[in-house]
Amino acid sequence: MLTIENLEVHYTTDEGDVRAVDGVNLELDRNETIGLVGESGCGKTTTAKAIIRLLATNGRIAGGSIRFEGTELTALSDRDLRRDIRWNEVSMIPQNAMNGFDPVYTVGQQIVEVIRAHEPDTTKRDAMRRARDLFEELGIEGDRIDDYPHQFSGGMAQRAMVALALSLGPSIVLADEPTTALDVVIQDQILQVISDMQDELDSSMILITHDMSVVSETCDYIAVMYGGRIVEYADARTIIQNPCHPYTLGLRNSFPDITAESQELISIPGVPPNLIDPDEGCKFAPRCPFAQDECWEVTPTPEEFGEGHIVECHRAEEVDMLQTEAAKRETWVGEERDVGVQRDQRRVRPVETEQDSNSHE
Amino acid sequence: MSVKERLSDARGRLMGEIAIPSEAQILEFVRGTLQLFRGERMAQIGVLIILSFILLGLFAPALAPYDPGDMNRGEEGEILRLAGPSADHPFGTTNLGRDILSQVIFGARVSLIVGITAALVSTFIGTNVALVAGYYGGKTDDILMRVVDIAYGLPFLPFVIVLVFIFGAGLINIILVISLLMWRSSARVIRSEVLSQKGRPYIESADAIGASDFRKMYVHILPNILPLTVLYMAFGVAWAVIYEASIAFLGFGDPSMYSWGTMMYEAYATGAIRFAYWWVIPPGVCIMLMVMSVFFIGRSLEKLTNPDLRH
Amino acid sequence: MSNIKIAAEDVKTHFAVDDDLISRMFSRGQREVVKAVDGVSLQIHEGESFGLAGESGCGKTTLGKTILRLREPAEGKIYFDGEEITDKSGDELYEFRCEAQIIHQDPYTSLNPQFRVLQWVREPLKVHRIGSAREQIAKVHNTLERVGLRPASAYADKYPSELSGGERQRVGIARAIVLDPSFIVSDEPVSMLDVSIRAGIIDLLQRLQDNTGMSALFISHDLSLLKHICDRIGVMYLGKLVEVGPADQIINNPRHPYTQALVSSTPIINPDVDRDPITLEGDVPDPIDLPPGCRFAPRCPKMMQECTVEEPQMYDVEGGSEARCILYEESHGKSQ
Amino acid sequence: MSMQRFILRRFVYLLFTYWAFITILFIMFRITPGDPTTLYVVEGMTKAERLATLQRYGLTEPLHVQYIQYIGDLLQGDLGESYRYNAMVSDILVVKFWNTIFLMGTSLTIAYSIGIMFGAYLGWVRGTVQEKLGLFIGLVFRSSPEFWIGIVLLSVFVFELGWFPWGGIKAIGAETSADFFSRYLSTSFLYHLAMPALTGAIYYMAQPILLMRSSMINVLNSDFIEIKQAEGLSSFQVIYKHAVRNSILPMATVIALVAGMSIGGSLVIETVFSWPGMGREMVESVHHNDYPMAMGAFFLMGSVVILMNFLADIAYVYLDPRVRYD
Repeated sequence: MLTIENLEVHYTTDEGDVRAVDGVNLELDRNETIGLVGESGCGKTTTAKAIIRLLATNGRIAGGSIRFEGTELTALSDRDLRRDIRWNEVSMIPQNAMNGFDPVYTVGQQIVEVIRAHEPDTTKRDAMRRARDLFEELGIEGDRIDDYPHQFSGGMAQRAMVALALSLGPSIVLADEPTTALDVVIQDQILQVISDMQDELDSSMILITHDMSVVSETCDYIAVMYGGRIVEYADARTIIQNPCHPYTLGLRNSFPDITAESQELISIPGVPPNLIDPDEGCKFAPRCPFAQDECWEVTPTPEEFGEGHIVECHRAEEVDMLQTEAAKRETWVGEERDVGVQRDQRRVRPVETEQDSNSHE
Repeated sequence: MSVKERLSDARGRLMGEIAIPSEAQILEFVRGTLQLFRGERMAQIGVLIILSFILLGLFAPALAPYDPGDMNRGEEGEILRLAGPSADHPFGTTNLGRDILSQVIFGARVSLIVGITAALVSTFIGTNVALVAGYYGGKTDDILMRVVDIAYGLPFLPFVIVLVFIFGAGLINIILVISLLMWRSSARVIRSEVLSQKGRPYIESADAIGASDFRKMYVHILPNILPLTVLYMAFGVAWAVIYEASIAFLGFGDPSMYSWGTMMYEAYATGAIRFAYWWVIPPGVCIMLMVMSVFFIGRSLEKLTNPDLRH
Repeated sequence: MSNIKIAAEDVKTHFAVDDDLISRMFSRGQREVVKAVDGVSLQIHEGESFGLAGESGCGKTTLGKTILRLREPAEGKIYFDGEEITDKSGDELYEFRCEAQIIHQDPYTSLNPQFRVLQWVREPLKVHRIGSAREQIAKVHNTLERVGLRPASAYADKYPSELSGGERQRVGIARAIVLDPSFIVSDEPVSMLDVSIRAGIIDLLQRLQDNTGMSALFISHDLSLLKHICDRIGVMYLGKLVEVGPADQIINNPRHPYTQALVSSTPIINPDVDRDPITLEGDVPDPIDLPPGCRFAPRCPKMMQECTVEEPQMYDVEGGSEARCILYEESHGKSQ
Repeated sequence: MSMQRFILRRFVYLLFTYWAFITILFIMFRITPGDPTTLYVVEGMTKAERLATLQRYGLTEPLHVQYIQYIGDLLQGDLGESYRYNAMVSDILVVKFWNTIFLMGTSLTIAYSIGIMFGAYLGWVRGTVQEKLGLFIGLVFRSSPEFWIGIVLLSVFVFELGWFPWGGIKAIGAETSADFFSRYLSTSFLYHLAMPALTGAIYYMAQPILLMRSSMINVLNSDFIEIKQAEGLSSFQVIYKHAVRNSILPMATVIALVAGMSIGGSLVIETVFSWPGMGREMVESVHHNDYPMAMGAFFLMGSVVILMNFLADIAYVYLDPRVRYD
């Protein structure tokens, strides 16, 4: 349904071009959920927003193609993209629902506005009734459509945002950290609501998050991103239980598991990569304990290991060695490997929106 | 502890707390500000204009071709009344034959003195009122803010005119009166900035190590509202110059000093503006240029208010 | 049992909703008050790391700040090293400030943007006038190295805006430990950091605690994180402790219905283990007008008639825990 | 905190501020250096005559008696007697009051309608050449005092082109019609109003342009604008239905505040165009030592300013549904 081929997105800043997305390949079929996992600055949000060309003024799609049901989205005129694709086919759920609504209009008015913008012949009354039904289905009392956004609690606002996102029955929903700002009990309810509606409307979803446990429970496939590229892609079970790329292994080590008896958290030393005209070679090399000369010079090409398991690492064949070594603490936290070593690397924070300080990265 | 010990201890603690900026810090601050202006074309023009006015003001007696007060005479000795721009009077003469160029040069002095002093005084009052009201909150905040409301309630120019009229039109009075009324806007804006800074965790961290109120206000909050204070000082200069000129234009300026406002008042009052354009344009343009240059500097200072751009 | 480092006895912290001059005049009688912390008793032993969990708005941060006297308690008592510090002020509070410190959640606003790293970490020494200028600078460099900012000279004269989130948090920790305190409150220390950097900070905090014997209070909404760092965990709901006990007991065998709901809603990373989440209806009620009886009753799946009668006590349950629920009233004696 | 309670609170502050304003007024005109008689009594009067005048205007009683008497008069709207016109101050000022209100009202309406639209446009075309140009114009307008704009307009449109009259409110000699509306709706009135109103408009246009621009920039950076764009709404809808609607909120407060301040500013415009308004009356009466008239004009102006500040606080609450103030 949706294919992305070596997509590149650059942000122009006064210090040079930030290559936020540097060659991403992705496939999404009907009623499928892909999790884009990664840390701040890895390009996961930019990749998703590039699909509907929702980039900041200084951002632009520098290369690659995005095909949806056969039509090339990057070639579409702004007007066509706006009329046919945005919210009609691809809608979005932001992280903080409270800020996602315009504070001076009621929630109902905003849902009606988007319905009538795409279906001019629907009357206001019908649109309002559709909004009311959506609310009921998502567990919000119908007559709350006349409330203002600030009158909703965190959880309720997010449900209203899901209603808005699904108001035109889109084929794809982009969920950008939908539950990060919520408490764990409400998060669980919202994830449940989203997957129920997804099955009902037969729509697929791209879930963007940094939380591996959420992804492992809700997504069919997981793409781990680092430095603007997908370093590992496979079905959820493989990524969690049989990861192969050093970065994925490192992420697994630093993620606390509530069921594990005694687990020693091991962090990945170093700081996120500098994306301004990056030199060749694997971007994870500076922080990777298995990096060899080859990793510093040649950018690794994605290879397939077993059915649908794609890894982008020169030493991917030595998967057993990588997995055993990565589990040991000394591999990662040797004395010289401490934070100090990375000082010389010029560190400029990329301009991407997911960089704002209040998101729970 | 005996009273003496307790006193010296308190003094020691106080002294220990005021982080008197070392020369390195001051040097670094100046370099940072200048470096900031490097990219700003508008600010550079502004700085150039202001510097030329300051030079004009400082060396007025040397630069002015004539004494602004004496009546110049033509070849046959008649008083050159309302003479148009000519070689020896580039800006022409007034109805009393005085040289307009010299008056303009001397006029720069008044505007600069009034502008800068009034801005300094009003920002000093405004910042401190804002710090105390914002930091302590509760009753003090209420009372101070009601005083600000009252200050806002007084229509500016009429109040200034009445005060100048009552206490006389001396330069000191004009400066005092203008700054007494200008502090109200900086107080209100800086207070809301103090409130937002006070809520930040770094103030709570200062609490946690036992820092005193004084230290939290003047060592922690003040540097963070300094950029806003500097911005208001710049705008203060601009507004003070406009107010001084308006007071002078309404005929309440300091008679002993040559101010651009008084020049325009004389030109207007004598009805000369109907044809003597050369009498009116130089002071008007000078006021506009000075005020604009200060606004240009103010706009680029606004970028200074964002600490990330400091280094 | 080692002696108690810090204890809170029925502490209550209230916030007046609007307390300016005029509305005080106009509000007849009792003013609207938010009971953020509504009667919490808690002991933290020497060298122990105690976890405080609960949803946002349950008062865990307010409690943490109240026992550090950064918030004024309306009622109740606070003891530090056995000595009461509830209404200490001036010089006595000065000594307490050396002994107890705080680490904040948001690395981007918990450092004064106008201070360089050296000035920020040195300030506690200056305020308490410990050592000469040279000694202070040496102590700061040593502390920066202890928190993993090596070489210290590379960080000393940097501004916070030049550092990454993880580095800033380490500067915050350096400032907290430069006075060698014996008790530290960390309020959600890692929730705003990248996952890979989090483990590094957690590791640092644990190492500091091991080699200095500090006792610590960790505040977090993430139960899986608390499980790995804390010896004991207390779960709070709407200003009151509902369950306290050893960490593995609370996670693997939660007794109070609310704790059970919390643990069961936490997503699990291991795909083979599936969980059946207990879903709670409705939202957290408004803390101003609380329902009578047990506060959790309106949302509790095991709600009974007696629950709405009067507020349950904390009852002992097996495994060394206590739970505030009348389910455990008959079989076990009341604990306090 | 409900809406009513907030408005009640603001009303109490209003009364307090108003009382303080009246007291300051009283003190200012009573305690002046030198003897009060030097202020407003025509020179060349003998000692006895001067004493008699003092008595006549009740200025010999102790201060607090005068104060209570003064408050009593104010409450009945009696602003005392003017020396120059030898008539009740309030009668003369009523007409002049409306002249000023009409003048400033028109200039502010023009200033804000153009200012808001132009400011919104600048906010939307952020980072382009037009924005730099617009900002430059805004700064030029803001840095020229009212009288300088007035004089420039005078010399261009009146002296050179002669399109408009030099000053005054009506053609010399035309009698003023008694009833209120015909006076202000006649073409000659508008003909005279054009220049002074334009001066005020230019001077007061700068602030809305700059404020609206920064307010637009803030709003355009917020999350919901990105969602509206993602919803596929036309840029017209995004700008006017959402961005401008949210940016207008802070403007409501500023409009009321500036309306108050502009009363003070009317002094200069009225002097340049000899417009018979309160401001000019005040300047003249101060020049001629006619203190009751000066005080009366000052009192009226102050009242308008304080009222406007009160409206500024209230306006924000109505426009922004999320603000249950404080």
